[in-house]
Amino acid sequence: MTSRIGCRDLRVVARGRELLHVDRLDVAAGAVLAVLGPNGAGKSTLLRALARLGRHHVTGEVLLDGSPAGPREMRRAVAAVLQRPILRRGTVTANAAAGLRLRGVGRADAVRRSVPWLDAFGVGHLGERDARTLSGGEAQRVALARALAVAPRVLLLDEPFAGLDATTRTDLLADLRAVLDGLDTTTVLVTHDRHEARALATDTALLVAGRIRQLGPTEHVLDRPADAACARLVGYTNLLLPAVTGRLAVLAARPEACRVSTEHHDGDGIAVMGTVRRVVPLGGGTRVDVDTAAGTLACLGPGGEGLEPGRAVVVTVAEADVRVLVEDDPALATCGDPADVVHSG
Amino acid sequence: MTSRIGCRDLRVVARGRELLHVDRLDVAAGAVLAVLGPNGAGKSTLLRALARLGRHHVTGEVLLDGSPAGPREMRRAVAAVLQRPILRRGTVTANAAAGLRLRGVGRADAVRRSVPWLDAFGVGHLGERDARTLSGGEAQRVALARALAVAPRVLLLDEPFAGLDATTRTDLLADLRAVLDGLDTTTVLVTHDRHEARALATDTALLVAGRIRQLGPTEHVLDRPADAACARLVGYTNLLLPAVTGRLAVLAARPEACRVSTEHHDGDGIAVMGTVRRVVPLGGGTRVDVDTAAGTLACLGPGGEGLEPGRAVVVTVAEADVRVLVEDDPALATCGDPADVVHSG
Amino acid sequence: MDVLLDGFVQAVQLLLGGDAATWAITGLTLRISLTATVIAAIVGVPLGAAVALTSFRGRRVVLAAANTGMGLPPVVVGLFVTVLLWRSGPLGAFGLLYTPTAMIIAQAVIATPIVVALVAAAVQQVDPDFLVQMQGLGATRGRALAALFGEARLPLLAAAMAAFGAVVSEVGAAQMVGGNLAGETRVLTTAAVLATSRGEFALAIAFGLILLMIAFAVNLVLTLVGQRQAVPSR
Amino acid sequence: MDVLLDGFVQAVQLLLGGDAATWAITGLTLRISLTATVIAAIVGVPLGAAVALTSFRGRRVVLAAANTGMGLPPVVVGLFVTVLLWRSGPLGAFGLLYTPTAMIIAQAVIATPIVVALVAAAVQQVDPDFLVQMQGLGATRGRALAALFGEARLPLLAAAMAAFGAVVSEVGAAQMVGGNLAGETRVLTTAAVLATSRGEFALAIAFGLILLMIAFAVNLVLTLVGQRQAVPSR
Amino acid sequence: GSPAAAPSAERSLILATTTSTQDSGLLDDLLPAFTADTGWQVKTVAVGSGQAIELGRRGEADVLLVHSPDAEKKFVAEGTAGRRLLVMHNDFVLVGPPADPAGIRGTGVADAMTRIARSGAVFVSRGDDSGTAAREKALWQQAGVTPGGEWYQETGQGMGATLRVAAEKAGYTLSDRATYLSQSAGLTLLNEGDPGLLNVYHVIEMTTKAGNRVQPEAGAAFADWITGPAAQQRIGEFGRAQFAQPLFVPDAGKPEPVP
Ligand SMILES: Nc1ncnc2c1ncn2[C@@H]1O[C@H](COP(=O)(O)OP(=O)(O)OP(=O)(O)O)[C@@H](O)[C@H]1O
Ligand SMILES: Nc1ncnc2c1ncn2[C@@H]1O[C@H](COP(=O)(O)OP(=O)(O)OP(=O)(O)O)[C@@H](O)[C@H]1O
Ligand SMILES: [Mg+2]
Ligand SMILES: [Mg+2]
Repeated sequence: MTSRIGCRDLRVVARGRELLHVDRLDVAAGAVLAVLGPNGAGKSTLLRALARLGRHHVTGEVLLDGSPAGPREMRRAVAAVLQRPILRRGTVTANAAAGLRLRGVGRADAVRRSVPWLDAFGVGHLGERDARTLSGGEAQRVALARALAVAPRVLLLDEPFAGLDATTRTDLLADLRAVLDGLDTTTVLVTHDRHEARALATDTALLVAGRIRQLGPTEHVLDRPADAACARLVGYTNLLLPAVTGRLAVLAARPEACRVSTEHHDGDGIAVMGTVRRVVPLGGGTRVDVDTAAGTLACLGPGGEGLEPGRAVVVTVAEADVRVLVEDDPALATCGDPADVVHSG
Repeated sequence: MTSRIGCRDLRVVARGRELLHVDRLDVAAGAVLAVLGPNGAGKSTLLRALARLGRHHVTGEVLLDGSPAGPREMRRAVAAVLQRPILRRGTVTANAAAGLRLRGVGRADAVRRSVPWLDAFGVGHLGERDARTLSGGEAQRVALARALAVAPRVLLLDEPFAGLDATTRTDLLADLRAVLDGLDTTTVLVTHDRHEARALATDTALLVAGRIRQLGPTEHVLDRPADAACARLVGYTNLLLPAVTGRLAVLAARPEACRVSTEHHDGDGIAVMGTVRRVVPLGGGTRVDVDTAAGTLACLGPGGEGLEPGRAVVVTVAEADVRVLVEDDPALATCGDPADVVHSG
Repeated sequence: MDVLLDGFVQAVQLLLGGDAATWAITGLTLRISLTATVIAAIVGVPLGAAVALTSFRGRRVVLAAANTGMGLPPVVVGLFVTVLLWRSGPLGAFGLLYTPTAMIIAQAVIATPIVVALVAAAVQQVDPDFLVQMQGLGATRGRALAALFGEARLPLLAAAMAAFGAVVSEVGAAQMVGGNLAGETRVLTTAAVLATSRGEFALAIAFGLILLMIAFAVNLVLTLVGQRQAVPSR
Repeated sequence: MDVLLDGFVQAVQLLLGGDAATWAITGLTLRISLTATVIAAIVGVPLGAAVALTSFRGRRVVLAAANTGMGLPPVVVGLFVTVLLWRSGPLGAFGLLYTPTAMIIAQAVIATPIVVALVAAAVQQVDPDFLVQMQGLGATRGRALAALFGEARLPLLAAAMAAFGAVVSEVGAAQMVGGNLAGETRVLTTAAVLATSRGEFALAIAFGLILLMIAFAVNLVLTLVGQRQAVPSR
Repeated sequence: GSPAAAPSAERSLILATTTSTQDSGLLDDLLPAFTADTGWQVKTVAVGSGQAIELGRRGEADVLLVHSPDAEKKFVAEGTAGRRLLVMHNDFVLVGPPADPAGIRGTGVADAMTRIARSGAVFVSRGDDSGTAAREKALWQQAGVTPGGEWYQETGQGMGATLRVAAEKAGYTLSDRATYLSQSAGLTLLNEGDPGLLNVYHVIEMTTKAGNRVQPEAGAAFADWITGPAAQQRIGEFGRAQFAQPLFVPDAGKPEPVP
């Protein structure tokens, strides 16, 4: 399968700071690549750089169908949904049609082709409304409809479901998946939601501080983080250092997998000694932060009733719930860079 | 405990349409009320009406400490974080201090009091940056810091964690919970995330089409939806009507709890016959939509390999996973309205 | 005060009575000032947009010059253009002095800084991501800019009106480069000045009122054009 | 062309040579036009902001009037104010005609519609939720408005410059209500006109250049004030 | 006015006069002396003769200094004015392109006007009801010509501007000698000296009949002063240094000239 969109040695610099540096990225025709990363990692910057949008200083090449492409070619191929829904003055219908209108499609035709998308995103009944009176989620839906109506070869989505209510989100995930399967569209999806990545993306890239730290099939990336930063990103936020585990490698675990108890039960798994720093009751469960000899561990789960700060406790994790990390060596930071094209699912 | 903020017969009308009508709402001092609702339900409208902000036509009373309050009193008591982070031109530090500055605090003092909040939200290092160059999540954090620096008596948060990365979000939930426990602040939190509601809110209100449909302790509201709309909102999106279940009442179930099989195994629970409408593979599982005699059911889970559209199947749900709904009678729509004050946790 | 009333009555009489000279003067005024405004827009809109959207060298200088240029005294512009167009001047060969063309040139010079400064201010106020989003939907640079102008249509309208208002109402340059020749270069403002110097104050007021009607009509047309694809007021 | 060069030389000589009359005229020009601009701002900024932010009855009328009013011919305003201030006029008792006060009144009338129209356009362009967010942080209406003006400071600056530029450079009203009395109401524009009518073109150009310097200085001061708490350019 | 000017503002009069007296610089020479002699501050409103007389008629001026005899007589006859006194004269001249295509050099003025009209050469008129324009109209009348058409152009502007237009269009025009001397603009003096070209200035004092805020004593003071010996001498001297000839001839007390 060939690469639909990609880049080589892509660097974005603003005021002397390098915001992004991607050596190599390729996304195959029909594939969906999820990009996960902490706030400020450069996800939106990457999306804009790929579409050759915006005013930052960008060097390197963007590839479309394998050959370098300038802003003109990119603009013809791409439709982007920015992080904030940016609508024009005018009605919802006019906004939904704007993508096609901006590509030179006639007014009537553009409206005819975009209205079904408004319906698909559940805002068809708002057609005559002034776009500036929409609620946050409604505006986000209109922005999505506008981009999809274009039926672009490359779809760039920046946290497209952020403002949507949970139920719609679940439904849309399924709908969008079905739609994308039917279109010849390559999608790059920026998201903070691992479930979204899992549901939609064949492959996932973890972006940290402007660098792709890990890239591969979504299931693998989400379950087998390569280093500490990646682990943090996919929910393995507790780092268990050799100093406290006695193991050779650094281990990572999810807070949900860590149990706190006042006595040490010998058994399978890992046990770390520490003292309670704070206890935060969080509705469905309690979060207990435990200070250990090497950092603080967060434990999330039911129980934790008898605990108060200062109490000596043991944190236990089952062997199946820990992940072994490669050493967090900056030199290895780009180790996850892809050797070959991200494949369509 | 007395009501810190509340309202009586609050109505918001725009262009002849009633966007919101809340008969009665009271949130106690120190309590956190979560407001859940689909997009366009009127959540943001409610928040603004409570703070007496914005240009909509509002009638009814807003109560502060039990007595009717005008815009002036509300403004002194409230700090609001709107759905979109709206920052001023200027540096991040200036923005974080803006809340205090706008309340007449001197520049140096305002900066001194707001900088710790920038640190708390992980954007302390951006202090000198032009606020317009921030990433979406960074801007959201600055907006949060700005509001909390004010140490308001009433904190109104409109989807405050929407743009934040998952890890930060989890950490912030715990931090915020700890902070709020230490302050004499009443919080109204609009969110689409049930986990956020569970973690932070003592009580939860479900808002649908401008009306509060259910209000009570968070655990209860999330687990015992009163009617179909509420059920949909808290994830019980599959409605099982008497026509297909043979029961007297309408039942609701989560897609995750519904299993599809090709043969009918007699056993505990409910079984509904239908035909497969579509099969959508969603990373970690497969979503199968099944057409039944009374509506479509979504089933989410592993498996579903051998299914194709048109195939006759059976959807089964365990008895423990279904919820009984009161009849979805519009007259009962406000049945959930509170008799007494929402209590602090 | 009766002078003002007389002026109003006279304005109505002149227009409705079909006074040919008045209609000719009115027509010439419109033609000259609209042409000058259009020329100023052709030069000023791209420059103003460039100042707002790009960061070329000398951007600040252009902006400062435009802001300062809004204080360009018409009399001095008139003198300047006159000196250029004098027979002995560098452009004397064209014989443009005391023609409507000369007036258009002078008024375009007056209007251009106004357009540049106000367009820059208007465009600068639009969300910086607006252009990005439009291009992200596949718009060419031209189409994206058109969308941007549509978005900033209210302040752009105000800019156009400010420029047109400035030139249609000024008299210094019109007088000096046009010469106020009856039937050739006499426009409403110079006619009003002449009426004043003749002591016919009511007539002067009448010309002023006709001028205001023109300004109102242009404003109306611009507003209607601007609101063609507009939305209900917010 | 040498006239222009002469004008430049003469401008420098007049200013640096410390010609007292020139300095007095320059000072008077600044005083009158700045005062008029400030008055126009005091009237026009609230009105413009109200037009942009609230939806009172007659809002559209005010906006149309302001847009039209940008085309108010100074000559006619001058005549109007003159008629009001005439000894026989309603305000004749104050004896204001041919005083700087009369010039300030006329120039304020000219500048006010400019301020209203451009402020309305500027404020209308700010995110409608901006005010809401400021008030949601506890700002009183006044403080929220101040923040809003800070946000729209670039177009507001342009509005101020447009108003100042219009009045400082106009001559029709200044001439008519001021009378161009030497040492009393002579300002740079009327001095330039007098110089022109005396055929002293270089002197006229010199006055024009001094006027531009004034406009530039005011622009500079406004820009610096505006950028006091400003950010690096985007 | 500034605080310093405030006390004398009590004693300030409004003089409505024609642009020629101001543009030539004569008033700048005379008025300080008048103020020094009488204590009256003068607010000079330099406008066309038509406007000056209109201002007098409305009582907006205390005294007029104008040069449009026919209009003046009509105005005085209305009865609101006081004395009308002869102050000075200079003369009008016919100027035109050096080539003189109409051949008016040395002819009588009526003849000259007819020749210009016949030749089709451009004639630029002020057309602004000023004294000059009024005189020009009278000259056409005397010559029996009704001006109009392509060759006859009206500027509606002051003398200086009209001279410049005439120069630019290579046309003829009628100018007062003072303005022509200061702004010849490339035109040649072609015809002068005819009695019909006399340009006579009168001072007219206004009375309260024109308006109750008129200050008759101020008007009288100015009229008396400018027709007095000191002022007359100044008038006779004015311009001698710069142009080697006086621009105005003092006439106070002499009989009315008959044009
Ligand atoms: N002009 C600029 N100067 C300096 N830094 C900038 C500039 N513009 C953006 N940045 C920084 O670049 C980083 C990457 O920004 P970007 O918007 O790509 O983040 P992101 O990964 O999309 O974050 P989020 O999840 O919050 O949306 C951020 O830290 C941002 O503050
Ligand atoms: N001026 C208006 N005219 C008509 N309808 C309006 C107006 N302003 C808002 N609305 C509608 O009111 C409803 C409530 O809006 P609101 O912003 O409160 O929704 P919300 O619950 O916050 O939704 P979201 O989850 O998308 O933020 C929306 O359907 C919106 O379109
Ligand atoms: Mg982003
Ligand atoms: Mg909302």
